[in-house]
Amino acid sequence: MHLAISLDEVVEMIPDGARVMLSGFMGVGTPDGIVRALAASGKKDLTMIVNDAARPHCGVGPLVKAGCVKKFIGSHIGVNPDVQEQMRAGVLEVELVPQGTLVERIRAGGMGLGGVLTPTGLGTLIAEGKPTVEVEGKTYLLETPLRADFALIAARSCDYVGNLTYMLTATNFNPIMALAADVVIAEPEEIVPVGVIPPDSVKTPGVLVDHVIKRAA
Amino acid sequence: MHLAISLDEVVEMIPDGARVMLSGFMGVGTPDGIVRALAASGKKDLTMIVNDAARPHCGVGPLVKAGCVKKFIGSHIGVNPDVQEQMRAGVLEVELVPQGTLVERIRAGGMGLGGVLTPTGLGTLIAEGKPTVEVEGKTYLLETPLRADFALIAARSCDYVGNLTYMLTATNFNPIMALAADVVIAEPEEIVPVGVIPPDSVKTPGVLVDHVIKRAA
Amino acid sequence: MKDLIDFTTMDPKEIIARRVAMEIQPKSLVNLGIGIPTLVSDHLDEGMGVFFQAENGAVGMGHRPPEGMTDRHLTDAGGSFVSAVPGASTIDSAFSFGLIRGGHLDLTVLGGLQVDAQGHLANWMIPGQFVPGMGGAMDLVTGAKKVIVAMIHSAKGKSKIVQTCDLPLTSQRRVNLIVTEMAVMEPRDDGLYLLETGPGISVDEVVAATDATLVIDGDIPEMDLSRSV
Amino acid sequence: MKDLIDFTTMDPKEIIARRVAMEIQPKSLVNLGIGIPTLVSDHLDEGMGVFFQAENGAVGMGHRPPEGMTDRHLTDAGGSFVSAVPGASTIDSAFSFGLIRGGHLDLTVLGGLQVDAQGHLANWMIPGQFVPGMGGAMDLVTGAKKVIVAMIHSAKGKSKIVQTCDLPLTSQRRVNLIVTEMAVMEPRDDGLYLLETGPGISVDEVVAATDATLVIDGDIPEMDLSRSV
Repeated sequence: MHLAISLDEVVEMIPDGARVMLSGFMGVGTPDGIVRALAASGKKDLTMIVNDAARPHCGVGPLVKAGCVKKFIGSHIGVNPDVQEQMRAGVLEVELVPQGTLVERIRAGGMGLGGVLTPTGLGTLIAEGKPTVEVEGKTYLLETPLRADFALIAARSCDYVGNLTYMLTATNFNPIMALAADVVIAEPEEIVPVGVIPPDSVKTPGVLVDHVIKRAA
Repeated sequence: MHLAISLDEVVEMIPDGARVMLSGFMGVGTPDGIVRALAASGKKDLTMIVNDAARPHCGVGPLVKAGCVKKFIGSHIGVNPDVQEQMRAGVLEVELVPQGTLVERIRAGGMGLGGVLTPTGLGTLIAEGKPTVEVEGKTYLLETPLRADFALIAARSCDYVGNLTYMLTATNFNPIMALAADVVIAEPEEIVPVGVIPPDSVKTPGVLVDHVIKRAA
Repeated sequence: MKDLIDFTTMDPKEIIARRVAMEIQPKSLVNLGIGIPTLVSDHLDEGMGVFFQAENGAVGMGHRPPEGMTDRHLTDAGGSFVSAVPGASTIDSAFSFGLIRGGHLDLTVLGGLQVDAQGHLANWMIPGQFVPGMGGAMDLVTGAKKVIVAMIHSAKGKSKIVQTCDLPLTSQRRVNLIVTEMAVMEPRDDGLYLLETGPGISVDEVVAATDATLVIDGDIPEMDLSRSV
Repeated sequence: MKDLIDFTTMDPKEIIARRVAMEIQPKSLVNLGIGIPTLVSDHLDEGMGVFFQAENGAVGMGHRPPEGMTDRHLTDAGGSFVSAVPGASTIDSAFSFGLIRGGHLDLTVLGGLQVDAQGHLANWMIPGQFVPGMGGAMDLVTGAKKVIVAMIHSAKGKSKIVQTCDLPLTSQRRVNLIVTEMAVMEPRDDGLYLLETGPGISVDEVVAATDATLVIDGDIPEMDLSRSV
């Protein structure tokens, strides 16, 4: 059985300067309760690994707005003016990674693979300074695995073993990030008794999940 | 809508000498109807990519027994005496691949990645003649992607869009092999109307499936 | 009744969307980018069995549902509400990009900042000005079987079709077709071919509006937008 | 009542399984190989919350169900029927080996053909005689947080604990513990340490039955199999 913890305990657990994966796609499938609690707590110098910068009010947006983020690693920042502004002001470092490369690097980090060999990015700015590997006559970019201290993910249902399900396009990066961090914290929409989620419906086995957020009293 | 075809049509479609992925784990999750039909047809010189040689009566067993297989690429052959015997007699070539490497090579072939960087096999016979790649101070074996002309897979449910579900440990290699062949043929236990399988329950989207085996009349 | 439509007064974006729709094959898997590409699906017959895919894991997206019937768990890659067509499925991001990178996607339609005579697309940053990021575009252009760039011919009076991109490239892969409201162009080994002109547009007008050398081989027809798709 | 069991007459395989069971931590994720390792789960209290995983994608396997209640879709890595414990899940082979290779597996218990003083395991082929193949063993030994080899000390009168393996290795990784019916041994930087002897077995008997140099540091206790797990 996994320990259900409060948002206050999550805030206490994550130190300034932590390297954090945050799930979601344009804010869909992001653990919003955790994001709000962290933003309110005034964390500093976080490195956030997240698909996109979403908008100021959703996804990683509230953390950026609150000045908690030192570095952003992700694929898209086009609709978050805060990110554009902080980047130009030099207070936010942005590392852009093609989306398919980003998710595969996280998967590699979580699944014990040494990296990703992808054609994506070859011949572009993204390839600069990176090694290439030739396999059977084709050239690929070698991209390194990504891991984090914490993965903060959102789930539809969770049981007390920690088994998770996701719903529709709110799935996105959640099951992949659940593989690739030292501590995985899930914010489910509901917690159900053990045995209620059929084995074939589990998208993240509970053995990967360290903590789940308590139900509101 | 995908074309539902008969076993006879499958037999006609697959030529002698074809390179074929066959799903299943010790015969669990193998499309047995297709295997029996191919074995009965007397195919020759097939290269079979399959997790294990199972036993003579299940998995790839009937194809080996019928002398259809020229080369076996897989991870385990310990409980199929036919394979041991044909291998010793020099009529069956066996290429052993660690199971985790096998499935990841198939995934790479299906997902457009240039190969697999794995620690598995380093310092063993498996590493002989293979390049290694150093990433962030660690050494990995570079294993090449695997693809096939045909993937023959087994499903629990299928709709006429070709969406597939699998059941429990009969899942195994099925969803991965569905990615990595020019022609994917699924043998489902049941065919259900389109819309009956919820989007989150689909394990292989129909866009990956070329043909499904017709219901028996 | 189609004959009665005057395409020369049609909204330029609709001209582009309608022309791109004619390229879509029945039963294919298609990814439409944000902006003009999104409009393409309005011009398709639902009976064609086309499945629309989005980077965020939707396979089989349908139109935005009526007010009150949306769900925050079902969106497109821009975060807008969509519906699921019968036979839809939802997959995680690794699987989604496996479809894209692995050659399972029949067609992607993307907007562009620049395309050049070699067929190279630039659509993810304007150095020193605006950096939206590539999102899934680099994987889409690299991995899709066919890539169509759909965009307005010029921006702020400047041609977006150039001899060589000066903006950072999205991929080294040559796109298959470029569709604007003024022209359909195809980059080939020996140059950028003008295949069709827009409604009421002359070849000379296209040439004048284009900052790349166009190959003009024989008579160039006007887009036939009356064709049913 | 445990005191009344005479462990010196216990089946050697059960001695090994019982001793290995004492190494298993509550709530851990464990993979048990075919043969003796499979017996380990019989010696565990179900209240410990241990999840048993198999290469074929089962997470949370339970015992074989009664006759008539088996299902051909739910098996272990040997193809034998199993049940699903509450909270079980099933995953595909790529995910399964992601758990194994990615360091998510707390412990794997495997049989062996040979283990040497450096802690190297050989368990997948006897050249010229029998080639079962490695199955998932190479990934398991390379990726699991802890590896225990569980096997009978000798085969056909020959020690399976050797100075240097002459059979092909399964991994270059040093296993953590070797448990036989005669001894518990731990390979360390400076040699193969004898930690415990089997029930009724003397240190001299272990040394005589072992084809590897054992480090014997102080008094060596006998396995305490009466300890509750």
